[in-house]
Amino acid sequence: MDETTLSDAAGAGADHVIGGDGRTARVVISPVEGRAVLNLRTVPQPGMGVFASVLGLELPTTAGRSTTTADGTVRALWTGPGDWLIACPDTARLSLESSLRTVLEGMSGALTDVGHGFVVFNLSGPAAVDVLAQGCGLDLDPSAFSEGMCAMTALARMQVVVHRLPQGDGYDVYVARSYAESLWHWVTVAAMEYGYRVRR
Amino acid sequence: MSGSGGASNPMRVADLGRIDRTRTLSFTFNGTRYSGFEGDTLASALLANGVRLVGRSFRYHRRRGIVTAGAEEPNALVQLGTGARTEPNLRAPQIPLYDGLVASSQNCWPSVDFDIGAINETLSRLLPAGFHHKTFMWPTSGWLTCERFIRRAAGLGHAPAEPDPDRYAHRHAHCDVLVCGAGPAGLAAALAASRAGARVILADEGSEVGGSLLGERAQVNRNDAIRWVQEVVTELKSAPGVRVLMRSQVAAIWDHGMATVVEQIGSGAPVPTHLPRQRLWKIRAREIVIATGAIERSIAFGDNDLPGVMLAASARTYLNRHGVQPGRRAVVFTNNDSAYHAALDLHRSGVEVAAIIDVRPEPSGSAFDAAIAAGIKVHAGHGVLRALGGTTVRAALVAPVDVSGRAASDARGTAFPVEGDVLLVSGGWNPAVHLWSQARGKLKFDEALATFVPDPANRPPAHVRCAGSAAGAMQLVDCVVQGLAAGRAAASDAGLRHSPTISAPMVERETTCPLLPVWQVDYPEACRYKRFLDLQNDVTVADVELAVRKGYRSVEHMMCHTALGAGTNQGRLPNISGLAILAGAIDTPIPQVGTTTFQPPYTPVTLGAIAGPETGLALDPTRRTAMDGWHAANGAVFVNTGLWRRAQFYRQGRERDLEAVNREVRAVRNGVGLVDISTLGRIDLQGRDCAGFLQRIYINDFATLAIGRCRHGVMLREDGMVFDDGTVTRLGERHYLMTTTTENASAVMSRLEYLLQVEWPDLDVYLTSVTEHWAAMALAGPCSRAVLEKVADIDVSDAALPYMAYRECRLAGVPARVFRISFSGERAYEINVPAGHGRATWEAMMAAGQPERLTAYGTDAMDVMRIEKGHFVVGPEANGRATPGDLGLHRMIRKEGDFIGRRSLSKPGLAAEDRPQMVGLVPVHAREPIPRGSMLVVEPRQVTPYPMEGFVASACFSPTIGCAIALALVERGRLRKGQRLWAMSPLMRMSVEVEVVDPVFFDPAGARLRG
Amino acid sequence: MLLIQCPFCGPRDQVEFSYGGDAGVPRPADPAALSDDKWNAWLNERDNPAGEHDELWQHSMGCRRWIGVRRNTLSHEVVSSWALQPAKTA
Amino acid sequence: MKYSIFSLARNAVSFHRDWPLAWRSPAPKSHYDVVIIGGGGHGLATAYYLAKEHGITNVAVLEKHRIGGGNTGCDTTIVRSNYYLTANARFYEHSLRLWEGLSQDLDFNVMFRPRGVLNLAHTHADLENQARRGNAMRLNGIDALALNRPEVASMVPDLDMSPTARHPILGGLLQPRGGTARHDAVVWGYARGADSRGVDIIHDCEVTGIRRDGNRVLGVETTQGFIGAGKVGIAAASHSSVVAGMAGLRLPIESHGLQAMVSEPVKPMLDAVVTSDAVFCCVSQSDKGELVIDGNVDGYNSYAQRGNLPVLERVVGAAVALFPSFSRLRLLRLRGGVMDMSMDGSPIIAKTALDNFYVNCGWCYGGFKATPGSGWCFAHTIAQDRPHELNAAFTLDRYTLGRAIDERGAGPTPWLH
Ligand SMILES: Cc1cc2nc3c(=O)[nH]c(=O)nc-3n(C[C@H](O)[C@H](O)[C@H](O)COP(=O)(O)OP(=O)(O)OC[C@H]3O[C@@H](n4cnc5c(N)ncnc54)[C@H](O)[C@@H]3O)c2cc1C
Ligand SMILES: NC(=O)c1ccc[n+]([C@@H]2O[C@H](COP(=O)([O-])OP(=O)(O)OC[C@H]3O[C@@H](n4cnc5c(N)ncnc54)[C@H](O)[C@@H]3O)[C@@H](O)[C@H]2O)c1
Ligand SMILES: Cc1cc2nc3c(=O)[nH]c(=O)nc-3n(C[C@H](O)[C@H](O)[C@H](O)COP(=O)(O)O)c2cc1C
Ligand SMILES: [Zn+2]
Repeated sequence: MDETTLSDAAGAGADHVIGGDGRTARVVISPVEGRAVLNLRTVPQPGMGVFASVLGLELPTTAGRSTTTADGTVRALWTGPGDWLIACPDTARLSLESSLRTVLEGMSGALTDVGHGFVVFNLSGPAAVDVLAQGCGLDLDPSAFSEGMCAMTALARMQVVVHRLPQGDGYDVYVARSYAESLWHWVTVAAMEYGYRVRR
Repeated sequence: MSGSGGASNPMRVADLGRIDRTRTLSFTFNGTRYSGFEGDTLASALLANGVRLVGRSFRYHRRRGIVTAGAEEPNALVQLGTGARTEPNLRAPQIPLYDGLVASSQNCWPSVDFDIGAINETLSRLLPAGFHHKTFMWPTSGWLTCERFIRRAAGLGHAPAEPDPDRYAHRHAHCDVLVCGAGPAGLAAALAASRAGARVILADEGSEVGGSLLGERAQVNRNDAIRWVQEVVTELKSAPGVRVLMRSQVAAIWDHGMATVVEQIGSGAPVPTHLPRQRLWKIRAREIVIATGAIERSIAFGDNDLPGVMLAASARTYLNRHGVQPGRRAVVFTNNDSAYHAALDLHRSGVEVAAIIDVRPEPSGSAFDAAIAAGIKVHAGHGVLRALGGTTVRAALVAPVDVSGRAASDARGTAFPVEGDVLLVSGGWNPAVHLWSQARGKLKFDEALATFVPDPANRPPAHVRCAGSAAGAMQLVDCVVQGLAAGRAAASDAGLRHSPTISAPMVERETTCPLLPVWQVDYPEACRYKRFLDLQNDVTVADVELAVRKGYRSVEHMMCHTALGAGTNQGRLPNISGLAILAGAIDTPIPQVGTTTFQPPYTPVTLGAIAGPETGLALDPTRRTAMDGWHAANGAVFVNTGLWRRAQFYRQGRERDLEAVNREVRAVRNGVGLVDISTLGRIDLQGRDCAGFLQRIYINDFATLAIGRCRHGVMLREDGMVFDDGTVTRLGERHYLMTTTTENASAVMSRLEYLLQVEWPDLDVYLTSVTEHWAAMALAGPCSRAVLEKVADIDVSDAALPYMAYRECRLAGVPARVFRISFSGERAYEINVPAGHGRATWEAMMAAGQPERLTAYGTDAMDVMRIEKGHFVVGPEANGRATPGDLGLHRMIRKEGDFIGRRSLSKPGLAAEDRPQMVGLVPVHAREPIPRGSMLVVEPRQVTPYPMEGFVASACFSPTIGCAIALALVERGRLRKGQRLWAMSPLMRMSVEVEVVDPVFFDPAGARLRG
Repeated sequence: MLLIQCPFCGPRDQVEFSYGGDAGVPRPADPAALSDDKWNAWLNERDNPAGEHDELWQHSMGCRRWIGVRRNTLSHEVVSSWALQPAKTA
Repeated sequence: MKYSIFSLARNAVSFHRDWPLAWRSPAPKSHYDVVIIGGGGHGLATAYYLAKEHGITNVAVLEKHRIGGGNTGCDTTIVRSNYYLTANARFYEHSLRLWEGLSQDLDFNVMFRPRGVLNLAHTHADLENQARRGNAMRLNGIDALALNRPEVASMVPDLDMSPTARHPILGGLLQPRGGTARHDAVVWGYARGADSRGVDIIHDCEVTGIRRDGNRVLGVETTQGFIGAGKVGIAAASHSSVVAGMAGLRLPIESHGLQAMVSEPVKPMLDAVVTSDAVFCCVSQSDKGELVIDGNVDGYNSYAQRGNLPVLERVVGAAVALFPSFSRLRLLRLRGGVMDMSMDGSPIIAKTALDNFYVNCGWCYGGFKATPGSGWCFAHTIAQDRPHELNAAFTLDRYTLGRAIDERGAGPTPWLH
């Protein structure tokens, strides 16, 4: 058996239920397209407030927190002290990048486009958390990993960012592009017992 | 109650047991069909069918029957299932019965009834413990021959011959309190913790909660104890933070509250394909309560392994839980109260209890009184000398014994047989302390129980406590009270402040009579009969005594020497008896002799469950580049480099490997080629101090690197050996891009982060790995510029983009970075595009390059070309033992300033003149190959050991030069140019005469690079 | 499996970390000034106590910070962990 | 009493009541010519060869618990000499030759069986490295064979030979003379041999201090009192740093946990030792039928003698990937050892900065096979106060001088060796 490729699986698995009782999909896997990701790094220094006005959101400073703009399009994920992933629609990247660069000028910090380095997919449905818990050692209990939280961690021994979306939209999983097919394969195997569906 | 169970289940009692009599299951054992019921185990179903003989012992191949009702079973190990799903060594009491089950006995041939191996028994006096160390030494070959036979006799069941068709899952979970065992103590603990608001996981290996209550007839709140069990379970299951895992054994407790639990999925029959067969839970608990109960032990007497000799509590469990009578007429032998309960239950179910043989001179207490009241005969102060019978127990030979279990010297005269077809034994109870020990809890000796119990004063660092029989409480009332207390304390230690009041249920306390620690019945002729301690490994009292005589006096030596406790039940039954007998033999109190420590797992766990999904193809993730799909579709043969798969070469038609590689090399040298180099590590550096930082980590100079320029750099380890190499490009005033080798990408990143964070935190440098963001390819060959021109939107003339320069542009409409860097020695351009565009860009290039016959090439061709150019690579040449000097990089080293590894270069060994140096080799006779991996010597015909002058690091056929070439490391190599050596490969039976030449075989002036 | 408290991210499984060895050997400021013996002592000789040990770990699957951890090599108990510097960069 | 089938038969008649002690349990004397710290295989072998080869019999082996209870008691017992670097190759080959005659020499069957040690190659780079190693071995006079895919498949039928496996098997390097032995038998054999030549083996005697007078060691403080010594040798493996520390020495050693996994016994199915460096796994089947598996060190300093889950999962995953039919077999127990990892992965058998104080350590996961050679060389070094030619390279100052013997090329990062 070869590993299911992302494109195969996304095509073949679309809209019919695999595994489980064959009828109900307790997990829905959806590849996320068109998301740009910037890595912003700074150290605490005067003038940090400007970021909020440029981004339209307050950069989270507590471990594991994320913030979102009012319209929900731009997200800032805490991935380390002074280290954020800024996710936005691809179309918004250039302007965001250049305004952030302007802010960073003269500051200690760095901004790097890392978006093509990630493949993102969303896991939703009642058993989504059970899929993640098969390979992730974080305490994903809703009480411990509430909506809006994120973590850079290991899933099936691969480095990922897990972001629990607000409003019950499940989990966004960011994985390094070269690992994406292996992780996709792992996820589909893990989701077999609950029954899953792929949504394009 | 009557004992008639119908023709098919002759030993079944009509109205007892927790089996579902409406669901008959049919199964096969040793080829014979039997039936049982839902709720049976294989063991209970066999007993119900009157099957006594289930296996043969390991060493002597003696007949053996079922002894216990649990994980401690030493004898009834069976081979379950057939074909790819067969499993060896399963314990019959732990196999839930299912329809269509097929099982057979192990370790016997041709059959369990007639077993050739039983001849070992006749030889048994020659085969005492440790016999193999004393024999088979002369002649020297003797051992090897004998070993082959010993080996054939080894093992128990057989392994499947095919890959496992089933799947195994892993699962993480977190909780405040993990409760191991769902007997009365565990249930009480889980209840108390749950009421305190804790997140609780309760795991039990059984298929039903209740623990030993399921096999007893206890009362709680003046009602059947099972009622209370059900109330508790109902409450637990409805509590929000509680998870109850059944058929789930806590297999191990690791560091920091991590426990692994193996869950059996399904009822034992093969599971549907969407389900895993077993699931390994990895539970991180703040607090752990061990309530795993206690295990009954035996007493050694002559021929105590006859089928029909069984532990008393196990017989009781079979009766009460499975509705199976272990025999028609029972003889009970004990040193404590618990066997009285078994006798009473049997008596009530219609089994005739011939007598209770009690070594205690004056038994008393409520159980004793009840037995007398029931009219059961009790022989106090007596012991069983021997079990009598041929193939199964017929009677017990009984005689008076003293308080140490010794019969008088005239025992033969006073002994009398007590007839019975089953002999039930109880030697007391051992708390199941395995998990406590695994967690590094200490034990203490409890004189009253005559065994080791957890020492609460010596709790392990992982937050673990014991409750119930596992902690040494043998009365139900104490188990429940301890359980409640443990659950409450665990919740509180886990940080839950809420402390509920729970009233303990009403349980009556028994009056008891203390146990008399008797381990064996000794009598003058005892040595004539085997008195077994370890039934699985056939270790007898005499073996232990012999080990002691030979000086194996520490417990571990005795156990290693005799193999006591080394069976698949890990000495659950015999360890303490063995210890006691050892203690007796060396006249030392038991606690001073010590105990053995239990290592994980609790009982054997399948390798499949441990491996989980991360095995087979998923043992390691496979990293694929953005162009991987193109390679696969275009004949690529892949090769693993670290986790990556890379195209080694592309096969056209029926080309052989080397033909393909040669074609690719020629295409690059004469035209143009394209290679996927996405796997190289790429690190983005930003900040004020990048230049200074680069200066400290590379041996060469980076202070002078101008914006838009690239430079090759070499890094060392602190011990002076070459660590990695790559290029650095200055993208902007404070912005650099570094590449690393594929294999070292993460090691370099981690090392640089270390230096910046720990050693030089004052430097303003930010590192970001951008390996994944960029797809990278190199366009190489004399016609490369012609191809590039067609796709790039900038001027790529040599004036605008000279050798070692860098430009940004759009390529086929995609933003790209172009670096004029070469590894092949040809005019070449490294091109990076955002990975999402990698494949499209690659395809656009291939299309644009069609007129120039642009050829995709793989790692093999790249390797050939770099050898032709004399470039070292990390691995063959830079093998972790090579200094920059060895690799001919001495001129690259900066004159001034420190860098990582510089200090080590002046150590005498690294500065020595006789170090190996990188040189080129060509065969003296041009048509000969240079064998890969050959060693270099001066003179090919000598006697071993040969003095070796060096080794061939990389060798290939060079289509450019037209002969074999090689890079080699040779002692004082640079001084030996023109000399001849022999490249020897005894493995390939080849020795080839070679000449030492300059390592750069092709275009030494580098004219082609610049175009 | 060890549970290591990352001072930045909180408690995480050992598999998210990579080990960096003895924390007690900062790189000499001027290696050239050291004798061969002193350099060797820095390069090769390590604290290797049977007991509490100060060591370096990198939270490599998480925030990628190098951290200090005091851990007992006999019991594996993690006594404490700390950020190494008010690390400005990387 | 000489051990043989005849002595067995004679004793059988007397119900085995008359076997003599395998070794005595004497109380320590106040002074010995040589005190060896550590009663593992190495310490006992050293004492044995001191007596046998050098006539030094006034020797004590001090063991803090019981002999053979350290690494020697929990390892996977693989014996081989398939080394690339000449210093290692010659030393381990000497050791292997001693193994080949050890049962006769000791009059104790140590159950050494040359079943062959097969190192798998999964990549072209592996094949090339193996070729280099095999050729170097052959030129050093050591047996080695390169196997191709079909040869590997027929030698070990249960291997997954699929070309599309995650780590496909391309071939292997076989040392036919490599094999396994019984660890407790080695310990007991050396103990009995040393004891019969007058060596005192002292159990439950932990060395707690080393008494010095300037550059001389006078003796050792122990839990059984002070014991004077003309010379002191350390063979304390995992505790080398701790013991050397008592004499004020720092060693280039770190202690790291390594676990061995033992399965339930099954009928014979694997008649070779199979190892793979690419997936870090080593599998063999014991005479009892147990599969014995080990892999990489746990990766952090540890004296805990306990296994670790992530490494267990990884090593078992690798074993099942190599042998897919093993997945339904069951792990019976884990044994945790503590390895004395040196900075270059090669051992130290050497004099120290103190006059009469010697060390033997740095065995990484390869010290069992070295037991006879190590004892032999260490005895020579102690008796003659200079190393034998075979251990001349295994000095302490090789690190200072830049003459590390780094088989793996991993540099001074002990847990990578
Ligand atoms: C899981 C595992 C697998 C292995 N597999 C192999 C293999 O396949 N092949 C191979 O060749 N090698 C293998 N090894 C390595 C091998 O076991 C060891 O290198 C070798 O056995 C070490 O022997 P030793 O005598 O030096 O040490 P040990 O047997 O550890 O003996 C040292 C002794 O010193 C004692 N001691 C320590 N401190 C003191 C003190 N203060 N006072 C008194 N006594 C003290 C200890 O109690 C111990 O008994 C393996 C090791 C492990 C853990
Ligand atoms: N009459 C006697 O002398 C005597 C002796 C011992 C026990 N008992 C009785 O036995 C009962 C003891 O109660 P208890 O709650 O302490 O123990 P228990 O034996 O009732 O329950 C222990 C439970 O733990 C489970 N278990 C054991 N090891 C496990 C593991 N590793 N993983 C998962 N589950 C595991 C078992 O399946 C069982 O269900 C009391 O009723 C007591 O009176 C009586
Ligand atoms: C000095 C040098 C060393 C390199 N080492 C490696 C290496 O070890 N492995 C690798 O895959 N690529 C390596 N490269 C990668 C090259 O950047 C890339 O393969 C090359 O540019 C291909 O183009 P070429 O064959 O035309 O030179 C190296 C490049 C240079 C200049
Ligand atoms: Zn962190």
